[in-house]
Amino acid sequence: MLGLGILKGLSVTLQHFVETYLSDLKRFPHRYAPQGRAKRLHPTERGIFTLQYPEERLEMFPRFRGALMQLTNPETGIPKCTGCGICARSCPVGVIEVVRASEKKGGKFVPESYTWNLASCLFCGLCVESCPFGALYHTPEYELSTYGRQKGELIYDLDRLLAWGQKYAPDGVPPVEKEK
Amino acid sequence: MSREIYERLVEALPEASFEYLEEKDPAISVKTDDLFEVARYLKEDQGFDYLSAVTGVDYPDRFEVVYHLYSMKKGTRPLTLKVSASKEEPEVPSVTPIWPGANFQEREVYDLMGIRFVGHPDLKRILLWEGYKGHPLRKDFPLEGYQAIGQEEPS
Amino acid sequence: MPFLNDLFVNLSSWIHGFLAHFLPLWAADLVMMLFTIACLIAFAVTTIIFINWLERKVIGRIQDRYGPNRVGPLGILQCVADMIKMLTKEDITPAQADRLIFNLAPVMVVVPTFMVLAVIPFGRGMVAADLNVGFLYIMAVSSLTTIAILLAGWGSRNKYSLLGGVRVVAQMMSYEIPMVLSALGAIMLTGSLSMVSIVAGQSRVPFILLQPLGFLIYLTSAVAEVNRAPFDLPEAESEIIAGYHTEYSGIKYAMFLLAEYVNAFIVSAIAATLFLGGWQGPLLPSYIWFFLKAYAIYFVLMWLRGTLPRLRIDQLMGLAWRFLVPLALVNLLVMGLVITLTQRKGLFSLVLVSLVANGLIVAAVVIIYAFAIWRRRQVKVTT
Amino acid sequence: MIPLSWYLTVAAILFSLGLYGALARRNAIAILMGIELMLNAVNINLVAFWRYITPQEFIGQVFAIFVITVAAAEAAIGLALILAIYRHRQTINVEEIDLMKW
Amino acid sequence: MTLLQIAFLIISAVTILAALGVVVGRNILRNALALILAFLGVAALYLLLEATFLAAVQVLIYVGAIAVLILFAIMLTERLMKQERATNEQWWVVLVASALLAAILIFLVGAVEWQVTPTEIGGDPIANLGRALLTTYVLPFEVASLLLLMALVGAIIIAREREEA
Amino acid sequence: MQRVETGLRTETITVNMGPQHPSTHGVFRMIVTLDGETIVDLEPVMGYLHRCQEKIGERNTYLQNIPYTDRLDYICSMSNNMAYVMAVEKLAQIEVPERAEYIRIIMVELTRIVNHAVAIGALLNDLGCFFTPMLYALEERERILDLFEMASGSRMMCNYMRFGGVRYDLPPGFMPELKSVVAALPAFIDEFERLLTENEIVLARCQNVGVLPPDMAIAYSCTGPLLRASGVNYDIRKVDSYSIYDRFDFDVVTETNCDVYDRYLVRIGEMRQSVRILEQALEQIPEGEVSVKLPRVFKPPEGDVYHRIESPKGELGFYLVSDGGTNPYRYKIRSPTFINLTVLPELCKGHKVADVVAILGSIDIVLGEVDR
Repeated sequence: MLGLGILKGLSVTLQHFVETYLSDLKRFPHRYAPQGRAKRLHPTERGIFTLQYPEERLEMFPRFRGALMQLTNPETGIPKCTGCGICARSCPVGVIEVVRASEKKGGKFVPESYTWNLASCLFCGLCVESCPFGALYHTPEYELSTYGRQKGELIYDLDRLLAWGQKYAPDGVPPVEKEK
Repeated sequence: MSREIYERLVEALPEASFEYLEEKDPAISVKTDDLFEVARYLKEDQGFDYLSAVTGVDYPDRFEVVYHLYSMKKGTRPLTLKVSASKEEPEVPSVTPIWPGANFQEREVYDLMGIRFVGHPDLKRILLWEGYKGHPLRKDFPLEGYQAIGQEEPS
Repeated sequence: MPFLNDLFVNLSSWIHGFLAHFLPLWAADLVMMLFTIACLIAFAVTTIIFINWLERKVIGRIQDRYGPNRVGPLGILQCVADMIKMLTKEDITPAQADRLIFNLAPVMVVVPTFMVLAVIPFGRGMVAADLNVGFLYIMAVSSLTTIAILLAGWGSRNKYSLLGGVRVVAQMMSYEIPMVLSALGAIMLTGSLSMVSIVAGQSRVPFILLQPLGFLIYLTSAVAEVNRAPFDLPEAESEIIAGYHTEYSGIKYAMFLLAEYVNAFIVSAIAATLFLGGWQGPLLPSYIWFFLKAYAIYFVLMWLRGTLPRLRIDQLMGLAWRFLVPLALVNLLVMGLVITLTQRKGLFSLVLVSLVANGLIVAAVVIIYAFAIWRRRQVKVTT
Repeated sequence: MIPLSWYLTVAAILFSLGLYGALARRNAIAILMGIELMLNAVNINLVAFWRYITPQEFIGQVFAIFVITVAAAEAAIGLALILAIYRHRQTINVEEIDLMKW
Repeated sequence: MTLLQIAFLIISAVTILAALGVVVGRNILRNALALILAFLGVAALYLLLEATFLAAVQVLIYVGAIAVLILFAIMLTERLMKQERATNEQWWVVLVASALLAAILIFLVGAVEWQVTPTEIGGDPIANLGRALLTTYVLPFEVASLLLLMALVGAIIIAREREEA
Repeated sequence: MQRVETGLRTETITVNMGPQHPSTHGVFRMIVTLDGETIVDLEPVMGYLHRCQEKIGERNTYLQNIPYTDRLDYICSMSNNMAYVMAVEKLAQIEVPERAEYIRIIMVELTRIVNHAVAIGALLNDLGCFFTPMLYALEERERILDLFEMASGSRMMCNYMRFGGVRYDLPPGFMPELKSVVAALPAFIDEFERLLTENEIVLARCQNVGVLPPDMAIAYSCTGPLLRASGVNYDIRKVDSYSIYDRFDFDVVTETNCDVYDRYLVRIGEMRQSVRILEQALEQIPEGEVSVKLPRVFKPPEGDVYHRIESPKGELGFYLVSDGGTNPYRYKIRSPTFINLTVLPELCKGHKVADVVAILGSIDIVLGEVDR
């Protein structure tokens, strides 16, 4: 009535305006979170909410569905994948192509080629869910954009997936399995 | 509950013929010609004032249009009404005059399934563009190949 | 301190004296005039860059974010980057557009903006031209903007542009009236239309203390006059895309942007001059006081923009004609009475009586409003 | 000092141009514009006479103001009429507006 | 030739050319733009005559209000923008008559010996003007305001759409 | 340009609002016939985002359809999941473990809060707020999306629910986080209300705009907040209680003025009710299994089934016909906003252009769901 509601609204925005400076003061003289490891503002805290992306990054949750990786058995050094193709069949859009090698390696089937087409992936995780050998997992990798879409950029081959497996699960156990 | 309605329907509309389908969701099957009368009866006398969904299904031998009805006042579970249409010339009376909310849904079924709703005020494609050939939700719609945009169909 | 206080005035007289050494007097005057104009234009361009940055910062803070912070320290160069981008963009003229009008409009919109700057006293003695019809000149010149915007909307041959143009005209013409009427209070108190005299008239007490109501009316209609939120209907992006400048791009679009921001600054500056005592103030140099006051009012504009949704066109017109114009008229009448009654009775009684009068007007408005609500309730109950 | 006759000459030319516009054009709005030009010419005369002949009395300026007032009123009414006619007849060509009643 | 005279010549040339643009040409919108220019030129002439208040009023009323009204009317009747002929059949008669009128007027202006009193304007011209308006000429002033009010009401009534019968 | 030739008195102009228009929330087009600024006629045109979801649904296996439901209404993927999963469970008669039911309800109610906050923010954007309410809403949404990401691995395309339960149990650290978020929600809603509810401009723009009388709302099959703002006390969670909603104590929010403002109020009220449900669910949630074991090749029995839930936008139903194979024979989505749009032309006639965007914003459409 008579502008009181407008004044109320203005008081809310002014409060936010002032509180951002207070939160700045709190972290003064640092502008960014230490080592770029930002945390989301706690629900009871007020102030600047945004993260300054390239300088600060959120840590991904273990379940985060990022790019795919192929695990290697740390004891034998052979990929856990057997090239059975269940992941390819479970994929709703068909971004995975697997060819099983004609010869066994170390007494077990191995894939000859394995390609994952990032360009049309839904990141639904059904492939990971369906893998009976625990060979396929998600990485926390999310900065996947590239300038091209030929092989090696948007289309990932086995080597690249295995390399990511080595990086994120060197002991053969992905972060998701460790969370408990 | 659907059983009750079915019995009342049989009583109230003796000329029409119904069939009671005992399935997971019990349904009442109606002949195409009787649909409009049945719909009117259901709305005006049985209080089914709310039409939730209109669905077309392409069975191998027939098209079927499924209506899900509720009564707002009584807060009942849905009543399912089914109507069959012939494969060659699928035509079903429109229920838009009874439930205006059927307008877009019937257009959608017409668009994707190719079932004509007789008596619909403005039956034209809704999701696909004017001049699109074919009805994609039919089972015989080709799953491969392209159709160039802008191919005008003489209407 | 006196050195700082009269820095710009001394500078200009020094340059003038320097020029007079080897130029005839009239030539020196002419050069000085051109120099002043160049200064004003440079000032306008810097102002838009600074104000744009400031506005984005403030609104960013209101929305719990930093605002521009990538280009340059604190993002201060963001607007320079934007400017460069805008100036290097392709200049498009729609095929259907009326070329002459389409290209003329952006120029026509910028020129009055620069012209208005000439009569604003930025500090003690810092005014390009002290016209004896100062305020009237401002109103007259800024009415040219209306035509320019109408032409922009018309010349684009775009229905959204046309709608935006029509809205601008309706809005700017309606809000000119309460704006002038409320400013007349200050003019009556001084007895002069000259901006310099108005500032001089406030040496003892700023006019906001004498007519807070007039100030509020002025501020409201000024916000509407420069198409700022919550009255930014001519460029309401959720309704008519970008209104009259939908079809403009590149440098022509930049001109509209420039005019818009500088106009917003100008109305803040005029409000500061008319009601807050202009450059008057203790301790600090006069021009700093002026900018402090002007930016304080500009902050209110930004704050409003960060908070409020916009009105609908009929509500906007209703606000002007049903509320602001009658209120401004009543305020003018009461102020006239107050001034006549308290003539030669001293400053204190003038302040007291005018505050009481303002309070009475507000009380009357509240009572009328409450009565209207009560009536509406009665009607509702009976039906 | 600019001679008074210069102003009067300019005013005379403006007036004649306005007269031509008012009498020769078919578009009602164009006719209105011609009339505005004529009024402006008159105003120049009024102000020039004030400045050169009676600078102490403000009669010339006062009447110029009245002329402007009348011009504003005339424009408002004229354009309202034009719009009303346009709405009924779909034309603002004065040659086609020849009925007393429509 | 003083600076003022040069300024006068430039301004009046622009004004007259603009006025010419108002009456010739087919595109009525361009005519209206020329009209605005002519109004501005007249305002500049007022400035030369030291009638600052009138100059401001000229811009405010003629450019800010009347020209906008005219532009608006043109836009609302936009379909007639491209008519084949801008003038009526008697245009050459009018042309001759106007030219004749202009010739006579200019001749008269040159023939008459004007009684010029080249004095300065005393005091504050705006204050004096205000005083004149509200004392000596208060009756015409009131009449003019009444006229404006009537014009306002009349314009609204005429332009308002009739209720459909 | 098309003119109404009957009266010759008024000149109407036809304006295309959309498909690329700032306030149509996506690629939606309205052919608006204007008389001045007043709407004479309005025709919605949609299909610019049509992706043949239903046809794809017939190609996919039942499981593969779950990620596709995420992409229907991409703001509320959890509730889309739930509607589809429950329809399949009804078809195959699968019992769901109790803990899974609670997890589902927590997720769906969080989704409701997200959706309503964003809907109000978007509505205010359409009304011309310079993003401030929208960004405040997004702040709260970020916190909730963090929870989703923690549990399911993705912020928006959750793909979390499975037939007979959910994909995984809640991760460690989820419950304390959820508790602090839920505890802070009332304060957020209060602040939102302080910012907007009494704001005169919001009142002026929203009250008595787009009035939808209750009988008309029913006739046009409106659902969700749109229906309840028209004073119809109809909430599927109460009327046709599914899952375990009968265990919670909450009210159905209705308003009586049927206008845009009441839709706003209903959304605010539902957010508060969702907080109530969440608080109760947090207390009651048991330990235990979260999913049942299903055969690797899942083939539900023959038959057809329709299941509906109260999604944040209204009644979301899935009609599935199974021929006993691995794929649905027919997969039909009854999307709430598509059907709510039927009433748009009726709501808009006689209002101003500016009201169209307000009305459209108050219907709260998501084009992914309208066009499917």
